Amino acid sequence: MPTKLAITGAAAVAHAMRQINPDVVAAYPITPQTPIVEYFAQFVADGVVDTVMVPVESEHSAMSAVVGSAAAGARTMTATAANGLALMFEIVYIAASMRLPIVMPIVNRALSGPINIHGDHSDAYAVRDSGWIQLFSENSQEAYDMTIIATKLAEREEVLTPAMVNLDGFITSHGVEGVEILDDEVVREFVGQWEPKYPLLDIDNPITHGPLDLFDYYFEHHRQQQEGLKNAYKALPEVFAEYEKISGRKYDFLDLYRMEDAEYVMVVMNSAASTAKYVVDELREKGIKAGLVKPWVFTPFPKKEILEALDGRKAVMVLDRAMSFGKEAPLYSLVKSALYEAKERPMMGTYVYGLGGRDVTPTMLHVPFEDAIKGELDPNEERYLGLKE
Amino acid sequence: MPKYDSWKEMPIAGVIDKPATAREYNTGTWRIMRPIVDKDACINCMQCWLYCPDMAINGKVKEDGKTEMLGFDYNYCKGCGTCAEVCPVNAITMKPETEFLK
Amino acid sequence: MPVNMKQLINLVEKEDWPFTQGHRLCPGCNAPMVAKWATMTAKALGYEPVVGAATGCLEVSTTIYPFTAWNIPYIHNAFENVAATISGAEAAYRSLKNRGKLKTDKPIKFIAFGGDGGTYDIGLQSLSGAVERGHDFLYILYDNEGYMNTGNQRSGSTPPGADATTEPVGKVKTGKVQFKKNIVEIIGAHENVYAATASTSDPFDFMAKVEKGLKHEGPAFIAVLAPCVRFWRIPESTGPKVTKLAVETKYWPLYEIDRGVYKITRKPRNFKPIEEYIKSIGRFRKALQHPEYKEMIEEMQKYVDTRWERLLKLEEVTKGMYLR
Amino acid sequence: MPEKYFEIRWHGRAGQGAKSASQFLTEAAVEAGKYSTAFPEYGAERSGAPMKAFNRIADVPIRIRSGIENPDVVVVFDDTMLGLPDLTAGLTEDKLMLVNTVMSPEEVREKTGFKGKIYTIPATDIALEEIKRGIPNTVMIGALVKLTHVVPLEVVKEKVKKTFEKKFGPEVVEANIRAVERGYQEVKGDA
Repeated sequence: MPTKLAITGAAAVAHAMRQINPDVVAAYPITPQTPIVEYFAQFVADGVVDTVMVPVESEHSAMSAVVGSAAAGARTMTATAANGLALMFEIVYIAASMRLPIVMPIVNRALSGPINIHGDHSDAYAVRDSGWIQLFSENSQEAYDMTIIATKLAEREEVLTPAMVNLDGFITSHGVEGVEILDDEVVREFVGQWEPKYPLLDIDNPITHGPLDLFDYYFEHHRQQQEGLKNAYKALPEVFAEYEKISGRKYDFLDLYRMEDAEYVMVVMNSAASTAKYVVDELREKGIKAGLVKPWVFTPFPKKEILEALDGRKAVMVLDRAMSFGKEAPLYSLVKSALYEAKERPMMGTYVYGLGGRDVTPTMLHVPFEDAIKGELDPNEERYLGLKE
Repeated sequence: MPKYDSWKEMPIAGVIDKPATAREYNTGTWRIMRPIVDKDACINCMQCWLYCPDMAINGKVKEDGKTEMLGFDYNYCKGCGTCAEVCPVNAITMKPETEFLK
Repeated sequence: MPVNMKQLINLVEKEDWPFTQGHRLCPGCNAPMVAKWATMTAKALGYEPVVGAATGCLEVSTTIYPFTAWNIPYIHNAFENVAATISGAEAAYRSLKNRGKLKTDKPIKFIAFGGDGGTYDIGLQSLSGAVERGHDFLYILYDNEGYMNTGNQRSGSTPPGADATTEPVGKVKTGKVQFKKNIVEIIGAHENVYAATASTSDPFDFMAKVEKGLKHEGPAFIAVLAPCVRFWRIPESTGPKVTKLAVETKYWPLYEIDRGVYKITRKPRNFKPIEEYIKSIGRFRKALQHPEYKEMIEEMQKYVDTRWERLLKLEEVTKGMYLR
Repeated sequence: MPEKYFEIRWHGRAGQGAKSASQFLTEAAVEAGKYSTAFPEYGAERSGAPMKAFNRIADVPIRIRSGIENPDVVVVFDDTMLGLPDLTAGLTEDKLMLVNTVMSPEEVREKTGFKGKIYTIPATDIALEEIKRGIPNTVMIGALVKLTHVVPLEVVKEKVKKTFEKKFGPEVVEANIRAVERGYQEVKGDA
């Protein structure tokens, strides 16, 4: 029987890790990811899991060590945030290219500077092209679920691509709420055992990992990586369906909230979507046909699903918790691009919110809807919610 | 060594799924000086075997327990001359490859 | 008993070279000697070596896809992180073994290779972290005193006056002025480690140290002076000859720091002046023409003399005082 | 309108336990079958700096993730903070304030200027008597439960037992249950 625990998002993720029971975890603490590592280290110290924990001296070494470990053939996890992810950056790409199914919770935090420890999505966007699967979670429950889902997905042979599970710093990671934890055996059976294809430690079949790959084959290997992501896209509905069977919770590429007849649609990821749902409810009470689309999956980007969800709506307001300096905001540009093929293109607006943990209130989230209702959206004007203008 | 014509055929991740495939690449073509051993002078001390950076010298331990230098593998010998340099009895000489063009 | 020549030849006859022909390092390069000796020693001792390499000549030239000169498991990740990478693999080994998931019972040993760039400079943190954590691995530094893979740029290992493209000898400068970082003492200071120097002039001294390092339960580190014949501007065949001179001039003393205990493993009877070593290497030719370099050579002579005296005293003082 | 959540804002000094108290309340609320969230406001505070923590409690899933601007209750952990304008921000006159202090509600009103209902409880003193340590958490929760009924007293006591039994043993459990009860009984108001 699943148990409901009132715990933080960090603890929820640590519980998922405990149940996934990785062979190796190599990690370095960074606010606000630290409690994940701390909880897991306590599980190790108490003998609740027999995972080998490598308390490395930096995130760079964390990602390097998990590459070594996963290449060796071990189920391997780490976790990080913001500047830690930035320090890993080079090896984040290498992990994906080496097709190692590492699972890494990212507790989203602003990338400096000036230094800030609070939540935004600049870290996740910074690695959007690194070749990792990127899943997002609105709350602790979803962070827990996505960690388990990511493991199953990443290790599928046709996928073999590492996966990040994003949860908002502090808001999700440090907030306490009720989370339904599945039985250990149920999770263990769900994720099963990973059978690595090219384990380094298979000394009877010595192989070479990470060769020099010049102009004659590098291109082909990257084409294969693209195939891995395409396969992840194909596999996701299946993995979601399997997860629904054990948990009763239904996931998809997109969380569609009150979308059946929605005319004014907000697109937003992670915890702000939760507050936005409240705002949608408020607007619905007033008879306004508001709706919300929350991508659970960012990479592989569900372009087709976005198109289907948004084609023919009156207005689409995309909210990004990061800026892309000198360019349109990341989620906005992708959503806009997806709508190129729309039969009836909606009005569009782009809003940046919540940078560096700036609080996101219902009042703020009403603004894009109001703009849309007044017909005042401008697809070329980036607007800011809660900015001291 | 397979030559891959399509990304679909290749092992993923850039993995080279077989060991020692470099043997199919003959570094002997790089050579401009060729080591020649005078087996009468050679004392089979195997210093050349030990030092050769290209594993291009063959050797064995005979039944009587003595070691024997078995000559060069010109498929791989790059002609660096380290063997000649370390030979304690000067049994190896380096000769220009041009002398062997016939 | 340290490994001997017959053991090595028998091994190759029976099991083949662990590091094989067809690699594309320069003729006369000393790096493949180091790779060959280390992996053969491990094999001859009955271990299964699993190798990691930092980006560098040895890595680039031995694994040009789809060719590999490695007959044993090998992994390359990046330039600065071979120690962390191999520490992950070693952790995986412990975990999989505990959990009964390994397909073999043969004892696996992890060997990481790095050049001086990946060890003294960009990879030092990763190495220090892995050593401090006590992973069971042997790190072998092939020290050719510069970023030779990319064309002779300066590293923390480049000696004073050695011409390097990023700190060249010029009209008003004699090239690099700093002495080599003392990497062996830096790693030796981690205390739970077996650390040593070695030279391509003395393979059996090196292989004895490889054996000690592999048998030491925990991290081990060997810095091998291994010339880049090309950028040292020395004849292709003379790498080991030049490193012999390095040992004989106290430029590169052969010693070990075993958990804090110093031991000089080769004590030459007569020392030669350091100038002789410097003059044997073309890389110093430009600096040698500089009037100011004479003073630098004198300083270096003083330094190597003092260091030698210091080593002798450390050997005496630390005798039997194992720290861990 | 969508269902209204019951919202609590805690004011304390970093290290005093307001964050733990808010988390405990959410744990108890979840135990009682309700939906609840608890989250602190983090800066770079070190021990002693004024800080806030929040609770939302409802019978429906909690959607809003922002800080609480218009609380139903403000809980003050430390009466030396009473002059701070933050305490009454967004707190309308129909709401209530609960303060850990030996002062009377009238005195608190004087210091804060708050016109709504004010309740006081000498939680630190009670904690010192019962738990032998000046940790006001459980006393404050007892008082809060009395005033708001957000969670049944029995569930709180059960949760105290669960939380403290494993780590600290039955004596600590008993002491904390007495602390909850005294908070429940001894809280007093001026209206």
